[in-house]
Amino acid sequence: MTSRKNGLMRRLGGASLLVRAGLLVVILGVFSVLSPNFINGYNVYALMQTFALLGMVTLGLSLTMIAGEFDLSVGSMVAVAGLITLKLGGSSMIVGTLCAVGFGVIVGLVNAAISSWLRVSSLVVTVGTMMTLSGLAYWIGGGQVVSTDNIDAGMFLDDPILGIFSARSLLAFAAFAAVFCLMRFTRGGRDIVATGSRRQVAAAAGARLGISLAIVFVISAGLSALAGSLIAISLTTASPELGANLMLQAASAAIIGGVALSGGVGGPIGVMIGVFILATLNNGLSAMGANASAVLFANGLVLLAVVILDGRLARALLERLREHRARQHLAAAAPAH
Amino acid sequence: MAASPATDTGAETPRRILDVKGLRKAYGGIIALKKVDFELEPGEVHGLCGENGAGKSTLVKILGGLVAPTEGGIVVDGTALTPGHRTDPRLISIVHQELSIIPDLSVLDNVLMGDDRVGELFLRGRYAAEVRQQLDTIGLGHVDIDQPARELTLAEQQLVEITRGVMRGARILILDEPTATLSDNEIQRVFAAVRRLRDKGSTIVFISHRLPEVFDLTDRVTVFRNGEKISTTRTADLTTDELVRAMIGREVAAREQVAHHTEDVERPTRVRLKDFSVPGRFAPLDLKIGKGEIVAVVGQLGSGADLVVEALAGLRRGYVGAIEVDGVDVEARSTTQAIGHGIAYVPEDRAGKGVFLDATVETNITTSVLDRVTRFGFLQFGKASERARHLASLFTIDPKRLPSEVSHLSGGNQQKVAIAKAVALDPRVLLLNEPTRGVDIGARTEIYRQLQALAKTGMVVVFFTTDIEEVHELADRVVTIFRGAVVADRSCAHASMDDVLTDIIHGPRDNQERAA
Amino acid sequence: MSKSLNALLATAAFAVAAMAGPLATTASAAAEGSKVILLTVTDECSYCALHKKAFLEEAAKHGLEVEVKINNFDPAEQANQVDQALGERPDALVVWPADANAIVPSLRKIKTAGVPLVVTNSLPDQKYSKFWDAFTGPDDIGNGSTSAEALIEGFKERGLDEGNIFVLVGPLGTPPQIQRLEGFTKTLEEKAPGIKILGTQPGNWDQTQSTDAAASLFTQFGDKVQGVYAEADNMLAGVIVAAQRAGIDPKSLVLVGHNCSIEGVTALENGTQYATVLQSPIDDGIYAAQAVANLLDGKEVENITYLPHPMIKQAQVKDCYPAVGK
Amino acid sequence: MIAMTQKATTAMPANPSSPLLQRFMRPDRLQANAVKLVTVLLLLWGWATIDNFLSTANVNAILYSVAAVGIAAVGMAFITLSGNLFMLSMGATAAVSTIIFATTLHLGLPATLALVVIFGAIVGLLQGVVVGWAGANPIIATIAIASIVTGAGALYSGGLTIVGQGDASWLGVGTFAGLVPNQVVLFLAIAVLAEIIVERTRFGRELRLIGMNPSAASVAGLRVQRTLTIAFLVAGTAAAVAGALFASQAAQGNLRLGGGLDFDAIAAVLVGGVAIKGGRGRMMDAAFGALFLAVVSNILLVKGLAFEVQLAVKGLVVVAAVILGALIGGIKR
Repeated sequence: MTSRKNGLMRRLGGASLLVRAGLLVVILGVFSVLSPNFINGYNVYALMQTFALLGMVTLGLSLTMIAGEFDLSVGSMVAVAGLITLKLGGSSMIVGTLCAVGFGVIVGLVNAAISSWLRVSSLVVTVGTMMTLSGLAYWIGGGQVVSTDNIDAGMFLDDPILGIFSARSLLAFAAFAAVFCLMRFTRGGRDIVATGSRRQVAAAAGARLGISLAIVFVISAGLSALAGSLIAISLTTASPELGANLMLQAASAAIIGGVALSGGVGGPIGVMIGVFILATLNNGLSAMGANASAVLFANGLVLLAVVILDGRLARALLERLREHRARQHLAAAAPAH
Repeated sequence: MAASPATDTGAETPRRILDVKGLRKAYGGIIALKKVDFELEPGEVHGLCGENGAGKSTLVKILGGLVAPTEGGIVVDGTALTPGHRTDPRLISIVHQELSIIPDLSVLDNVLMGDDRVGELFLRGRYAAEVRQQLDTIGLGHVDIDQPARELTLAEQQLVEITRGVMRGARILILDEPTATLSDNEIQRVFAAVRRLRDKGSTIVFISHRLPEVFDLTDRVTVFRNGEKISTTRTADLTTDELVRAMIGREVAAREQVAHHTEDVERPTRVRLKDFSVPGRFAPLDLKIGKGEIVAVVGQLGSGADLVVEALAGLRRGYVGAIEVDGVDVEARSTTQAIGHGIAYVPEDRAGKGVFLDATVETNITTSVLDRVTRFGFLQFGKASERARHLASLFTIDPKRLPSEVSHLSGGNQQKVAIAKAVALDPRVLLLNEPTRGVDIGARTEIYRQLQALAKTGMVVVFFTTDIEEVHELADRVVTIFRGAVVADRSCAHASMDDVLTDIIHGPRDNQERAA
Repeated sequence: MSKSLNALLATAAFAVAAMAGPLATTASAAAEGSKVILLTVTDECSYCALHKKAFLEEAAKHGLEVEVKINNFDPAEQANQVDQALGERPDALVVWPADANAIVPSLRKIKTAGVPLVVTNSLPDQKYSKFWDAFTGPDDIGNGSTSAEALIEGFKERGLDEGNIFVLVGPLGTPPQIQRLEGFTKTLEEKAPGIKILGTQPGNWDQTQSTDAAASLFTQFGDKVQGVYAEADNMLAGVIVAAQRAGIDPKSLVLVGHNCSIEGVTALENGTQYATVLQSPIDDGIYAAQAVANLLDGKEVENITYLPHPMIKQAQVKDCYPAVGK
Repeated sequence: MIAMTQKATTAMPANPSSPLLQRFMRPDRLQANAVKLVTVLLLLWGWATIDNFLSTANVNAILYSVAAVGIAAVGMAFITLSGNLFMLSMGATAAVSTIIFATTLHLGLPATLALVVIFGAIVGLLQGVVVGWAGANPIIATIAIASIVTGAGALYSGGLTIVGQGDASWLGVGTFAGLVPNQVVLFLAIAVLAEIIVERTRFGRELRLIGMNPSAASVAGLRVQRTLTIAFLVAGTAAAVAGALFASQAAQGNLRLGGGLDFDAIAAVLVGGVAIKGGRGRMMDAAFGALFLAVVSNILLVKGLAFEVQLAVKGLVVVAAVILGALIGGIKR
């Protein structure tokens, strides 16, 4: 048993967090060696911009994973939200964004309702919503790419702040801060972890499953919607294709960030690091002129690797840990023979 | 002896923290509790004793509000409980045998789980000091409150759970076999904690099969048997033998004649275990089992007895030592491997592992022998159903039921299917884990008869059970395991069930001396 | 950890400096040996691949150092790549917009950074023309009208001056889809008012979708149509399959496609397709490279330069071979 | 949950009169049968409201659009039946198969098909190992494989449209006995074969049982990993064959071909009435599910609605199927 000192470190997620942070630093190092001025204002800014989109989506998705669920519909939600924003937000982008996020919240509630009341695996439910949404996306724009002349809104969101940040990326950071507080300082946050950790026991011990699921799915869909409308505004364009392979990246980032598909494990800080690791990888690869398919290939390998670790190895290690404890215990217990 | 000191003691102390009147619970036809009265004095540690199925756990469930009584009322410190509603943890809080710790939450979160003081805003700092202090008093001083519970040992988790009960400031704290899985010094730690609580004036109900502990800890003891309260007595006025007799009842001797046992003839050895053990769970044991012998492996929860059976079935790939069947060493690192060597297994968790509820009886019975009813990869339905029909008749399952789904059958019939499924392999060794848990009398006797018949054909039957009567009615021989070590190996023809039960709850002789 | 933090802070300051207005120096550097970054859409389409190839070869002729960044038709990704590219201080940028609308903010960003810019292939709304120094690429209105002329000739050859057709178009709302259709219908109305368009369905540059779409159109007007126009040859390939499946001989129809891509070449050679309009990725690439070279040499450059769009029938099909890498 | 079971019991038919109706209403077959019925009704409705809806041309159009998706759906059904939800790499596998098909067509159609099948088998096997043996989450694992396959395909083909040097018209537009398209014949053959395998072979029986209750399966000594691996192998192969069908249309390979295959197959499986929880449902259900969707799409198309509407409809249909399935599950409990 570890000593009582490192309380704060634990509260923030323990040693695994340090490992990941280290990994990120290493990757940054490698790329800045490979391509000369990899770490420069513009490029760090570019990283932050990637984070602004991928980060928000991953944050939401990771919450559902912590609760032992999975929201496959985040990608298509991004597209739909963008279209809603530009369609309804003709005059004011704020209105559009609000509509989009509102819609996201509704979808989240639907996901939660179906998967918690009918006890259907959320993977399945959200496959359905994912398809419905991507269809809806085409429907809203009549299959068209919707665009706006309001460049200034986008400029406001993307103009550099302190050179490397932008309104959009700062919003993403804010979202992470908010979720951090949710997980750390509210009963809901605790119930979410409990729900993902050992559902039946949690229920017996008085955790509120329904509410937990509602929270995670609403946040997941809501954040994806927000990310979607922001990106649409900054591109002055929304297309049904947008965010096509976001799901893949978000899932990878979350798992890299230490979230377990089995639920109960992981937190916003780790997720943030995970997102930056993935973003840096892709950014670095394309900085070195790798083409899209190579990047896709790389992402695939990364995800495959992490999902295998998540599946088998974790279980094996836990098993060994338990065996070990039991041994000690019996050593103390068993009468001499 | 089942006289009425209960009432006397009750009279002495007018004020009662718990008052249970005429409590009755019937599951369908089976009666789990018969008109039980039960009361607790404030600030006492009260032991509950009884065999499995005596009614203890039912009582606890009802007190916890997890089960609604058929009749009767419960009053805690003046407030009557509404039957069937989760009892306010500040009145009664229960620490169950199977832990309700959430591994991924911190110790602090686990302690505060279900604590109503925690509002929507959950500032851990506010409770840290209190939790810290409670942990220290209960002997978890070395544990970090922010540590994930999964990093703790079973014992520590057990203590965390007790702390949870304490934090809720429960008037009554019920500990349901809290020591079953703990080692001596850990147990002492728990006891110390319990005493401290008692001295602080809280009332504790302590359920255990380990009489030494009962005598060690409790002020009064209540004994249950077959759903009836037999007695409530001051622990001081009680000897081990009296207590055991109260638990087992008088008719043990009577039962002795009923069960006739195949006299232990010299049998050619069929199964031989050499230094067989699962490290950390049960110590190396040597065992010879003869052709056609029925052996019960018994022991209380956490003793490791059930693991002996599981390991033989190939569910503990990490076992060490040798298994020898018909003079040949065999490996059982996986169920498939075990089955390959003619070792069949019937698991305890029927719905979870034993049968395929959604499949038909016929399909179920033939699952283990698909290879024998397959030609060129295609199933031979005629052959399959013929086999199924045969086995069904062996276990008196109505052949008309063959095409219906197992989920539509009674528990008894489901168990028959589960066993038939294993027997279908016509194994050399048949292993059963709780052969008749939740099975009605009728089906039970049929199952026993069939198993004995199979044994006559030379099949070795080894089973684990927590039902002492089952040992008596089914086994030729009973091996008792206490905390991972064999303490007795008796032939049922000679041993009385008293002896067996004493083995189970006392463990090795020296323990028993300590108790007496 | 703190090490990288310092790095961040440093770069932040560095960046603030960098953002401070145009880098006048690069504007008038000679093409020879200057660094150009090409932001193109994808390798995963024949046209795009050939475009890139041609551009690189032509650029080499002018002694340009070219670095290529590719995204998967993902405007968001491309926006980031623009930031990335600006970070590398190139002497000029060549951008093939993943989306003609979505690129506009990035174009403005490039403008403010003062980097010379050539937009290639897809023309953003011309009201933003001040953001780029040169555009080179196809003239889709022209493309459309040429294909209309081809169709009319086809009808004439069959001795028809009136009849019915249907049209398969690209993803609705994308500039090429709109403009090609516009050019096509306008010319058709002017020169052959007798030919009516009975139906239009999107095929989204996708052969399978085009097959289904065409199938349904044949179901509706099977017996009434004498011709089909598809905004791309691969969509026309889908039309041909649908026709065969519907038991209609493709040769009996006047089929006009577009781009003279490999699908078109095969169909032209075996005579199932009547004509197409050559939009050569080679030209597209070369024009872009020349534009940027001239720009860097400080020569005068047209704000918009269109590619030629010759009509291709079986006789001229060889003209397409370079375009399809044959 | 309580609320649901109540709903369920009210939804329970008041003991159906005729045995036929009874068979139809059997909870575990209800959805599958309902879909078949609805399909027929749709066809009648289309015939009544849309002129030359049942013309050979349009019927062929429907049949062609069902063939590839149907084959993929049958493959997907193996995964769903085994309790591993879905395989999200089918689209990618199919797309890359089109490339392989086109590049090897000069060897002649049979050889090409053989190669494509081998490719699919390998990709499937890989996933079988990852999921069956390494115990990785099927959905995420298959997503990962999908992007690896696509990436590899793109790197190999340079993303170019590859034109096959050879004749694929037998598969592309050829018909059997001058009326049924060969693609459809192939689809039916595969569906029937799959049905037989699952219903009549030991493998099929084990697959179903594993889907019902994996832990019981392993206690009973069934060959869990082996069976799962084969299931994925079959699914991968099916995807590849679907790809071959796409490619054969114009003897061309392109990564954009067969994009939406995953969702179409999932939709078909779920609508057809194969239970998500695994263990329940037949191969033919998936096939009929595909037919149902094809008919719906065709009607939407012929009525002039573009494919984006179809996407939305498919999505809604899936959600509906999921809910219906859950409710019926409730009836059973």
